Amino acid sequence: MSISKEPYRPLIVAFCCNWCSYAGADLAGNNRLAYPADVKIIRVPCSCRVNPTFILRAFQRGADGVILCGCHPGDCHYTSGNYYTRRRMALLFSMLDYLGIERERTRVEWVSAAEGAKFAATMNDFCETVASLGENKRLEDLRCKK
Amino acid sequence: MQEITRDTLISRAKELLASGEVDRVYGWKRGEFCYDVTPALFTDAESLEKDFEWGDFCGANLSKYLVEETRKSEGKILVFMKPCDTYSFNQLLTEHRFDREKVYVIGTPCAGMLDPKRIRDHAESFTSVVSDENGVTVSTLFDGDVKLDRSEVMPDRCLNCKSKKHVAYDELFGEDGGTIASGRFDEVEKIEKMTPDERFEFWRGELSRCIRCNACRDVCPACTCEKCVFDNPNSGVENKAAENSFEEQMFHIIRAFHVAGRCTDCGECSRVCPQQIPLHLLNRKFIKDIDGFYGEYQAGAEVGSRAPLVDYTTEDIEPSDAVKGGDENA
Amino acid sequence: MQRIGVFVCHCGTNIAGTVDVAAVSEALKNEPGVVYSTNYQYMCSQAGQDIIKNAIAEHGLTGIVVCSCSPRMHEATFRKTAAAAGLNSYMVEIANIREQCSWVHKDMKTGTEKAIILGKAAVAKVNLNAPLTPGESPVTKRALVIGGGIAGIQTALDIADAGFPVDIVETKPTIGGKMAQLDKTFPTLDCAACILTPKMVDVAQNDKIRIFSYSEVTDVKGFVGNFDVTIKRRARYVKEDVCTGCGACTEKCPQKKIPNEFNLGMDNRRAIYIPFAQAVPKVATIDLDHCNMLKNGKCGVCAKVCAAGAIDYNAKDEYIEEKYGAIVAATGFNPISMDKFDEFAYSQSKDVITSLEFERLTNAAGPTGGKLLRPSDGEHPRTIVFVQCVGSRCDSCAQKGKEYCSKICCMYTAKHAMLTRDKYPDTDVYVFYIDVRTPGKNFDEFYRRAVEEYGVHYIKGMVGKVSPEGGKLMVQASDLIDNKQLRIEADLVVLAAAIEPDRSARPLATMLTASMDTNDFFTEAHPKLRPVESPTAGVFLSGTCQGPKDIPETVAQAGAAASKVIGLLAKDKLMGNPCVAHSDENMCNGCSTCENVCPYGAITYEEKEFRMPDRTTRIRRVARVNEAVCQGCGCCTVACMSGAMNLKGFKNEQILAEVDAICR
Amino acid sequence: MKVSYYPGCTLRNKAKELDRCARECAQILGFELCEIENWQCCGGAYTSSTDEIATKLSSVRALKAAGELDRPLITVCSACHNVIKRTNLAMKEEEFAGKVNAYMAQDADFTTPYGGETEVYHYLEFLRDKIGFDSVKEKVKNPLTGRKIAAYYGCLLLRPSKAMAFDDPENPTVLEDFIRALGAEPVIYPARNECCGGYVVLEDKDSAKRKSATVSESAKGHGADSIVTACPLCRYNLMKSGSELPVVYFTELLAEALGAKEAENG
Amino acid sequence: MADNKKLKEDVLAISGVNVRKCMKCGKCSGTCPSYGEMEYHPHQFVSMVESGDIEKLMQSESIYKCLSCMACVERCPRGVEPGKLVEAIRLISIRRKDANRLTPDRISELLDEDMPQQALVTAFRKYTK
Repeated sequence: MSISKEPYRPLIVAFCCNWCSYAGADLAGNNRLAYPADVKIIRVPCSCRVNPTFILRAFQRGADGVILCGCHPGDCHYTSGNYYTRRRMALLFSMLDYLGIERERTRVEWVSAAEGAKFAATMNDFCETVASLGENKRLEDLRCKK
Repeated sequence: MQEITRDTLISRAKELLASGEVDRVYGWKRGEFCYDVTPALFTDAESLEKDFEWGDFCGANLSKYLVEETRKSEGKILVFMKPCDTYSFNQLLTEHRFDREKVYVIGTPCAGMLDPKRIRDHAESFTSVVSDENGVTVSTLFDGDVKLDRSEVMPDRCLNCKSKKHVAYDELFGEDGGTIASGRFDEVEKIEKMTPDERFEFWRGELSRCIRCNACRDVCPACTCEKCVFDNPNSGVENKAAENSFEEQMFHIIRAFHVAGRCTDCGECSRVCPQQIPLHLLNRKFIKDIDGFYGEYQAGAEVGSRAPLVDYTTEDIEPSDAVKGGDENA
Repeated sequence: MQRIGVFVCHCGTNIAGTVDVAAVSEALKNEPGVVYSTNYQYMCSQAGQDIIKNAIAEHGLTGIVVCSCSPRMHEATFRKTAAAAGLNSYMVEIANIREQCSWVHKDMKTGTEKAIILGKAAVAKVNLNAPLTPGESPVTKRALVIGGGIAGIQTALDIADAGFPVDIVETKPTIGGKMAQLDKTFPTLDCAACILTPKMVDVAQNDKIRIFSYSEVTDVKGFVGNFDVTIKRRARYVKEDVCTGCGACTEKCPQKKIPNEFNLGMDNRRAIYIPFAQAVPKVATIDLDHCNMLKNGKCGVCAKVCAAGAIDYNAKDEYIEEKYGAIVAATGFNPISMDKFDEFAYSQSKDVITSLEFERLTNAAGPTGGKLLRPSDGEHPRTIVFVQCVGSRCDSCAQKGKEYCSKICCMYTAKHAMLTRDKYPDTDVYVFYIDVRTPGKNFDEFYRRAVEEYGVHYIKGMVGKVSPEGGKLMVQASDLIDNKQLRIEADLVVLAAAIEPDRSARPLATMLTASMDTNDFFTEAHPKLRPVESPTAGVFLSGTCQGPKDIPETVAQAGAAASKVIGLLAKDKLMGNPCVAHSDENMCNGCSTCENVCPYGAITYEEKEFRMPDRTTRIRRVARVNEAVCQGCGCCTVACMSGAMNLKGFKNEQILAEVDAICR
Repeated sequence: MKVSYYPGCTLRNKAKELDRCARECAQILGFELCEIENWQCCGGAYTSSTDEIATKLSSVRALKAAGELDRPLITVCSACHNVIKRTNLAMKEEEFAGKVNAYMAQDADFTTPYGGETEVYHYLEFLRDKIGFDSVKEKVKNPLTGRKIAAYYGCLLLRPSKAMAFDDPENPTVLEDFIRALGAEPVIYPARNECCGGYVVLEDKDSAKRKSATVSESAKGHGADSIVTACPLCRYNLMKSGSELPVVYFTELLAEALGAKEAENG
Repeated sequence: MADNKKLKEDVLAISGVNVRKCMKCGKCSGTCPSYGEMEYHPHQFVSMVESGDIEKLMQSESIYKCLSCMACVERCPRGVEPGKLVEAIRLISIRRKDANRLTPDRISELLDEDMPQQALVTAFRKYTK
């Protein structure tokens, strides 16, 4: 149990597709659009590379929120990857919700390479939402916590 | 109409063996107790006569065993299938898991299996069970015979039977039925209507009982991977020790996700769970969502159908909208 | 166990301003596998790269992590550095501590903490990296240029000049594009046709170039070096190889009242027509929508007068399939519709025109034979008002127009104003402007000449409303310098309509899987360093489909795109992306799930014999990935239940290691 | 078909014809204007300020009343229409609606909060989109053949177009189509969407006169023999503009063409 | 100065206008039907609010010359909506104590036989708080 006096900050894992959302995150950087350092980005070639296992693993290891960003439907660099992502995550998130896990901890957002501002706004909003939920207690595996 | 009995099946199996049409028979065999029935392979008439079982406890879905069995030789295998088993059979064919030519399917009728756990609720220490249209008669060690209504002792999956129709067979015994509008999603809806906290507590209660015996996986006709991720140290999810609840949730979420869109809702997972965890409620949630989001889909209804997770439309529901149902009504 | 080197870049103060780089390199020293960790001012500089190279040699590094700017910026640089030092390029991972850390966080403490975590994730990943070798694929030595305007023409000529065959696909019956409609060109005022039409002839005569006019691309498959393209050749009902372009049919056709799109509807053409005299190919085309013969079988005049026998009423659309190594998008632009700007009365008066219409009105081959006459009454206009920025520079919240500057309007308006004053000195010319933007060689001088030598009235202000009153146009406008509201009785109002990408660009981008910005301009691979390439390998950009630009810029970009295409086609083999899917046949179920989701058809199946532990053999169906076709999206890896399918460079284990490192 | 109707105060006094004809014609055209109970004056002008709640309450109450009957709300007067439609749009913004609903919760009969759900139509818009000018044309008994009528929109029907969503703000057509349906010839002139001077007439008669004179002269210059409008204030200003052109309400024209008066008399 | 800042904040808040969006094209002033009667013109409202020069606008008759015709709002290519600024400044002005433009005792002299009620209620709404 942490006893530090610093205000609670959530741990957010963001999976970003290389072609749109990762570039969108870079654009947010280029334009110096701030968002909380709670967000840690993992680059994947396409949102469809994200296995539900990765998301569950992040939660298991103590992430408080996981967000998945990809190209807008119809704009996938690989034509159709994000359409599969959309189905997979719709079902996965619905299942997590069914298991009583706060639905606000997971999100899919379509962010194009041109949407630096959207990326920053999305991250700000997601961080705020997750922060208001507090620590992820339902999903984390206590053994993995130091 | 000819009545279908154990003998009917055995004699037909013997014919097929004798003619050389098939060289093996997959069926069920009785164990120590009447309800203790397991899948079994028969290669001759003698063992069929001796051990072959057909009745209220032949719930085991035999389709999964074909994956391994068909690879063993070029010969053909006779297999008996209840309506629900044929869906799994088709699903495996869709996934190219075995060669259809190597299997001879006899469709058998099904009035619903019986659940030994439920019988025990009404009749302790039972020794034998006889059933007919009028009901179920259970003989017990100490209380004599107990008459029960069939619906009192059927497992959930049979109470909510989705289909009496055989979607695959070479030969059919008895008359074929149709699909049934069952209330199989009622329980899912009940859970959906709970508050998130109630849902979490419900599932924590259920899943914390898991001893991670893997029976659900081992029996599942959709779980036929050459190597299961849960047995693979490189998969990142391999972990057999049951040390806390989330580990179990993770296992069950991943397992349910792996069979999402492929699960035929045969209910074997819940049947074999020694801890009586209602695992079918996870699978049915996916089925319900798939039906709701992408249109009705029954895995295994036809060979070669495109599973919802390997398909898409450009207008699919967004994940954010997908979880808007079943709101927190706390 | 890897021997990993960590290199933390200051990027001047770009990173070091918000991240304690020394603390980062220090902290990462203790990560598993790390044997060396340092930081430096500019890692991408020669000196910085030398530090990496030396460390690889000195410490026997098997993997490196560079904590620096985005991998989209310098991943390739550091991969080359590693390769130069004998390390496999794919043993390099970048931790993006600039764009995704120092630039978006303000506080040194949080910035440093995050940079360390990102570094740890990269180290964790490199620990599981394996050397990768790119596969090779052949290159089809033929290029496709989509769009036959000046951009497409120049690109095609340059590619053909290097000896490679090129096909141009143009939707209109002739190549030439917008430039063919222009009168003079700024800032030199040479006539557009005089410099364009020789190039069109060059294209027609070049035996390396094929023109598919009246055609469109309907399908694109494949990948860089190996595109399979389907081109629809719309039936023009005239045999292209037989028609001599004599024009007899276009004079005899009884359908006379069809708005002539080449002159923007300011005069009429026939149902069978050649868009303009110098059209290439110079063959007639029958307009299906207006031809009586095609609609109800009653006419046939053109067939009767055609001496060459070129008319074919039974022609059908044809589809041809061709292979290409490279594709250039050159789909061009159009002026936007003036529907949402009717305060300028464009729909209410014929004498309110767009600048492109003005070009036709002053063009010797235009509807007035080059005489500047009012469309309403054919009178010579005495007062002309030009309005700039109509639909350009609009804020999105105004819900009309475009947010960007259309770039060419200031200069062409100066040209129009100057030419008008030159030819008709008795004409009063007003230009309402917000800013006059003239960056470009001899551009500002040109504009000044319009003001100083030709006496064009430039007024800083905007027109609020144009009212057609008694044959005149009452222009109500502001003069911001004099702080006055003006009312000018004009004869002609010319609107500098914003330009937008051609509508065909969006579906084309989808076919090419090339990305677009919110305005439907194609996105370049890098705005500064790779301006003529799309992020999609093998797809290049030429002309205004990438953004507004004038003719000199378009031609320069067209040549640049051509040189990139030539560079690609000159290769016999292409090194592929080694980060492709790979299936472990021991775990593969052969279930075809991966095959169903693969967008490239890169996965096939084979029956394979396996030896079992009991020495028997089993035949199983297993997946095989065609590495030349696989583009590495990884969709199959998630579809695969057993985990047999994995993605090199982004293996499950690697991503999980990153997750773990971040969540540690 | 029953629709809710908000007449507005001017229609009770100086603009009785506008109201009476609207009701009569509705009957002929097959819909019934059901006047909202206890409506209050809309205030005549929409205040665009973000901090004024009270000035919008009467509109919200009218909107809510129509909404509770699940009917669209129809207005005839341009000013009322402008105020009510813009208020309705503002009520779709959560923050603003929250404030207004909190205020309204003080009302004795307040039940549920209002969020901009009611559909608002101007009478003309309703004719165009719901009845259809073709149907209007079929019902015309006395076609206004030979009349050259200038449609005058003014500001309130059209602007701001984002809120009014009524017609092209720079080149509207609804009144012209209406005039055509009645058998007359519309006169298109550029000042038809210019301001008549509006409420400024109260203080500065000259200013208003200059504005309205521009309009009537433009109409006259383009050959109109009369001007049609939907707004009592526009009509007043145009009448005072010094032009002899008659100015009539659109409902009066409609009543004339449909023969509403005769129906009444006969 | 502090007062100016507060005033500017109020104007921006009440109007909901973002004056920074203005690109100084002057289309509002090219549009305005009351331009000739105004001391400060629509584009000046925007730039003067931006520079905090609001007191002058409040004192000017210009705020009573705006017809609220919304033509500037309609045509502004940047969505700045100058008409809303004028309205906000007028409101701030008349909300001050005893600053009503129109008082009931003046009504009888302003009215005539034909004037519709609408003119009166609108003027009150615009001129009086």
